[in-house]
Amino acid sequence: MERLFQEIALFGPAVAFNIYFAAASIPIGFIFAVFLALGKASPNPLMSRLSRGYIYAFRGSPLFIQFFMLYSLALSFNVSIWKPMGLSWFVLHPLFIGPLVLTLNTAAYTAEIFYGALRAVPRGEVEAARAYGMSRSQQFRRVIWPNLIRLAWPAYTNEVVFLFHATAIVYFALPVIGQQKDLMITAKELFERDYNAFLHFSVAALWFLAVSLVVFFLFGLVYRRLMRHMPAAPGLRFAPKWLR
Amino acid sequence: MNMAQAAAAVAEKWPVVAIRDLHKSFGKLEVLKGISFAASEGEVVSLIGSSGSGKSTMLRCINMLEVPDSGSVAIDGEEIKLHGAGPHRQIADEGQIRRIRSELGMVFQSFNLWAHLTILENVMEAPLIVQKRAHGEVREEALAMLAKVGISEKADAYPAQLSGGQQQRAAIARALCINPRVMLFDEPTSALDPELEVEVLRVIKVLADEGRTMILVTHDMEFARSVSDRVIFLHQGMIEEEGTPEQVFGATKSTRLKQFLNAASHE
Amino acid sequence: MNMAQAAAAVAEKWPVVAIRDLHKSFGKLEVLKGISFAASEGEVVSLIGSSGSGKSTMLRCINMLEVPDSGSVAIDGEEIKLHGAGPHRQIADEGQIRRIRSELGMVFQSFNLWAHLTILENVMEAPLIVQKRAHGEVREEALAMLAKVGISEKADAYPAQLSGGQQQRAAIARALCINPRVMLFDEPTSALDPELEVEVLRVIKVLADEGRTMILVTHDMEFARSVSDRVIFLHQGMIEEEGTPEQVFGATKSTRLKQFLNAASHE
Amino acid sequence: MSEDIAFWLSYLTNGKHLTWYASFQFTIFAALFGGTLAVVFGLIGATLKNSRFFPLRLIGTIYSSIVRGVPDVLFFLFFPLAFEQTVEWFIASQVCTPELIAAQSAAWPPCKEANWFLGTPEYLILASVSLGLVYGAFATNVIHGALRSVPKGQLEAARAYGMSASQLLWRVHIRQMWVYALPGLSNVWMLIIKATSLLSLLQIADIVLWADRLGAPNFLPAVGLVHEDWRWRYYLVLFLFYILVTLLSEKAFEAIMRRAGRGILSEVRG
Amino acid sequence: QETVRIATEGAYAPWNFLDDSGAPAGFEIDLGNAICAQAGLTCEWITNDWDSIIPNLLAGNYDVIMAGMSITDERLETIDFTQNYFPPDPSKFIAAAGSDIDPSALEGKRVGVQGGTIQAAYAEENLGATNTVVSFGTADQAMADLAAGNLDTILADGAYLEPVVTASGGAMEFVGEDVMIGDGVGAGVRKDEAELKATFNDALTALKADGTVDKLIAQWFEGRGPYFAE
Ligand SMILES: Nc1ncnc2c1ncn2[C@@H]1O[C@H](COP(=O)(O)OP(=O)(O)OP(=O)(O)O)[C@@H](O)[C@H]1O
Ligand SMILES: Nc1ncnc2c1ncn2[C@@H]1O[C@H](COP(=O)(O)OP(=O)(O)OP(=O)(O)O)[C@@H](O)[C@H]1O
Ligand SMILES: [Mg+2]
Ligand SMILES: [Mg+2]
Repeated sequence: MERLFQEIALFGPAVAFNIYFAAASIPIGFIFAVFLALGKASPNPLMSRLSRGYIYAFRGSPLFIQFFMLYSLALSFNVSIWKPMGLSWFVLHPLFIGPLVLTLNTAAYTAEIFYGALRAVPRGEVEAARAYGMSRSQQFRRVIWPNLIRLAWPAYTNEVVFLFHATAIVYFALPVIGQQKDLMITAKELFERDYNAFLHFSVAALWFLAVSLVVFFLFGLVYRRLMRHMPAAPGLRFAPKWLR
Repeated sequence: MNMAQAAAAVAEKWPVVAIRDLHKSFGKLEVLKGISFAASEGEVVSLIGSSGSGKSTMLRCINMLEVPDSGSVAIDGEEIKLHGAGPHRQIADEGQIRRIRSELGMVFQSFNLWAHLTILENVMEAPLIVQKRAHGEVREEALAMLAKVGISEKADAYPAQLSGGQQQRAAIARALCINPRVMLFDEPTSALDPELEVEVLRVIKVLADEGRTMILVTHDMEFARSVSDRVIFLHQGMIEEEGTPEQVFGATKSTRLKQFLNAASHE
Repeated sequence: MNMAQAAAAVAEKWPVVAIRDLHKSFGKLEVLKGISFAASEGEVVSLIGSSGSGKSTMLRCINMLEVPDSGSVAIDGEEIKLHGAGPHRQIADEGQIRRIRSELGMVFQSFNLWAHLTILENVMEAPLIVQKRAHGEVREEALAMLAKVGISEKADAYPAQLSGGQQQRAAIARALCINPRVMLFDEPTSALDPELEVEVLRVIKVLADEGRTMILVTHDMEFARSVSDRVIFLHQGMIEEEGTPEQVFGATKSTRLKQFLNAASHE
Repeated sequence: MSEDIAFWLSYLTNGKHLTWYASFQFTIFAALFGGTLAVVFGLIGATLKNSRFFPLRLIGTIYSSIVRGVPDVLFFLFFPLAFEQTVEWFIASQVCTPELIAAQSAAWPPCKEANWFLGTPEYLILASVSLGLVYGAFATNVIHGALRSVPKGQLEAARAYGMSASQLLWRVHIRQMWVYALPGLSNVWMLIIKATSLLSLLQIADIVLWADRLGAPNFLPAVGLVHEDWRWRYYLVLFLFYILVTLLSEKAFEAIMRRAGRGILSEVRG
Repeated sequence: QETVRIATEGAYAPWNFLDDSGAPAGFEIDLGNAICAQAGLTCEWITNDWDSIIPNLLAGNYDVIMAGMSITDERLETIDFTQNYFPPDPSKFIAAAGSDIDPSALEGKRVGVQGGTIQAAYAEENLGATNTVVSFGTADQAMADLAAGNLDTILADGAYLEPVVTASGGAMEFVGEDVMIGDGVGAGVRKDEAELKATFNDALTALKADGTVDKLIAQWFEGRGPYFAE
């Protein structure tokens, strides 16, 4: 039992890396996703095609491959671009390129969620906004966005949890710098030492589970607040539909 | 009706809404086939006609929720600028249309209140955001409007917590609060149960008696007769008959209108 | 009605369905409060009563789609075995209930044809799967039944491709094809438009005239009068009045039944 | 020019590349076998979740929520190891004598005789089973929901005509369930396809491992063509491969949906 | 004939690599086959990631590791080694030509290593405080980053780096002092496989004595050896 607690504590610093990867990619991915979703819904055929293609490519291929491909791609530009600019250490650092790839990936998944929600925004409410003389940006800010985010929130919560899970493969694809090791690498290294799969992997799993639950709790609070205008706010359920 | 106001309105005869030769098609379906009419200050105009005759489309052309393929719309003497032709016709001046829209108070058949805002916030939204008026003043006026339509106590409730009739009255308050030159109603009671309908019709009646300029699409002939200064009967995208309620309902000339009125009374 | 058959049926008076003192509650709501009746060979019994009076529940207790809290049901003299008491009462013998159910042809209000099977497959399903009869024989009989209800040409269509009236006639063919001792109908026409209703009622009338034992829940008093040997009026879970159509509709005793019949004729 | 073509042709068909192409079979096998297992586990999980017996229902619920609460990679690494050790533990309890255990100097297994060799075929099967278990948890949810979407009346009619519980389940409930489950199962299938990219983590020389080896820079003529870092080109091929496969799968599922939905589809769509 | 499964990494030329036909090749493959021939065994080659090469040996998925693995005290805690078939050899720093790297006073540099190697442990311990140690899954991946300028230097086996420097034609060069770590390269076996270890040792002794090992070293590592000639 004591061994278990020691082990749990041992993983403490490692979980910080997983949380960092998720936390660094979620906000930018969110903003990017809004533009992608609007792009996909845009009447402009070029914009729509591009957004559609992007979303399809990143949802249709494995994140693992995306990591490998984008790292070696970035590496191949090192001599010509990053190095002269003095950005080499930064651009190719796992703590940068990791969140970058995760951002590109989650933006595609999130955009699909937002696109679905965008199409579900009640047309009448938007029409009312138009009829009262709101400009396009006012319509978006005051009517479309509040509806969209409410509709998308449950699915988005799942996406955030699964993005967090996706951080588990970052260091399988990228080099490890010094002692910067996440849950998976820590578990794997411990396992390679004493061959005790049950202990090390279970503890890593516990950490993932615990953080997932915290995310659900926090996002659930937000959801309840978002849905305060509904007579009986539906609860948030752990029911992922589209994942990586 | 307030006698002084009514007299003034009729004396002036200034056309607040003037529509000339509107045409509109959806794909191959020609819905409006050249419609012209004007509504003067303080006048209440009812549009009647069978389903699919183009009443809603007509009304939605006034504030350009649908852009007509040809013809013009002028509000208070100012013509709405459009460019292009046919189905590609577009609004030319976004600033102008926003300004004009904020003088047209539209009330929808299905209310279309903004679900995430309270009733009070719904009413205050357009004056604050579009007309950029001061918060304190708008709030006072909004509360007055809610009192007028009789739902003051629901100011802080959300739309989902109200009955249909209450929601429609809130929607009317929302339209009133932008201080519109003209109120536009598209079958404001047809999504309501008969009992709730009564509440809303009563509020509209009060507005008519106050001398507000209003254009309303309705399927309630009784109500059209009692509230309107002028009734327009649309048939297959054209004005088939037009006149005072007495002329239209009392001394019907068109056989089609006769048929229609007959059918309506048997509903 | 075929006179010879009818005479034989009345002479025998063998109770094909015998129900004794049925009680059934849903949670706190007591829906059936002690109901007993029997239907003899060849008899057509109609259950009438206002909405919520327990007619459907009654009918569903006969084939144990609802298990009664107390009381017994016997089909053709064989009592259905139950164990436990009150809300925990359960079917005791799965084999027995399957055998008995395959002798009761139930026709649902909403048809409940199996959507993934063609009409012919629907009709053949129970004889093949439950009664394990030979394929060729069943097919022949199924086609005959479809001809009888007048939808032979739809044999290979899926239910979704049929009108409501056709679906209900297919459902009747399905019930007939298991060669049931009794047919149970739960408001077989109330999900239908008036025109489609007529088709289905005609088919049921033919069955009644053939001397089939039938228990039917209906809200069509005209039809109940013309087709039934006996009419039972349920009120709040109890049998309020019972007799031949002449007795029930002609010489009504209960004031509640009078009220009900009055309301029904005004519908 | 033609020399160039000949050179590239022979480069792209050398043994190493041919092995790479051949390794696509592992990916395809794992996807198909894992997908089948996912449906099987999904059916079992959904049946458990639907069970009237509380402990079984609990097992079903725990299976579907715990497995989904943990990253697939983690389960992927853990399951084959854990399974191997469990098997070895079981064998050990049968064959190991105290002398043999005393003779054992390594930490695991308890004795040499209890050892179980895992080669590529075994790993491939274990990997597929892991895929099946992980995505079976998702399929459990999909199928559970689909079972509940079948209209009650359809089942009631079956009961009213005397079908037994198993006849009702197989002839009506599960038959109709597919139509409601297909969109969700299509999503699960896409997930499985994408998860096959992780096979190399289990020592299977799969398409990803070969892409890395083929693309890695080489300086020694003795080893093969001397080239710089070409990895991103090889990964681009995989990237496009996966997009193509998901695209084709989507089309295939649409076609299946149209077929399976005969008679029911209008209800689902409408 | 008994079958012995030998694991190698396949990404550490010229020790072991995958040749154009996709099969393992290199010094250790030739040597392993010679050992098996000598001892009358059948060899079966398995490629396995460096990371998990020891755990999978322990798990019994193969019997021997021949993957340029240095004999170290730490590894001896979990597995056994045969006698070395490559003598203790200095590890070296490699860098792009013309870069002013001074490994004796390395500071603020990015040092690449292959994770789980003796060089990785050495770099972490001696250079980790003042430099950035970057560990990769394979040595080839580290080379790719060095070639692309994302690393200042790599620390690896001299015998692995020498052909690279030669083949680079002056683009790469050795820098600074060599470091001695490890007790040479040997074949790893499970601790309970005393018999197999003895078989391998005997075969190696014989192959060293008849010059086969030296011959293979000379063939695969230009200018090295002879080490084991009497
Ligand atoms: N956005 C649209 N796209 C295509 N057709 C449309 C559209 N809006 C309306 N129509 C068609 O135009 C015709 C007239 O519609 P409109 O809504 O103006 O009729 P209405 O007189 O208001 O009828 P109702 O009393 O049923 O509301 C109808 O046939 C309708 O189907
Ligand atoms: N499964 C059930 N659970 C709870 N209450 C039920 C259930 N089935 C029926 N009830 C209730 O039992 C009462 C009688 O229902 P029943 O369907 O037998 O009435 P009915 O006479 O058939 O009425 P109708 O003419 O509307 O079909 C109703 O109040 C109904 O709400
Ligand atoms: Mg309309
Ligand atoms: Mg009923």
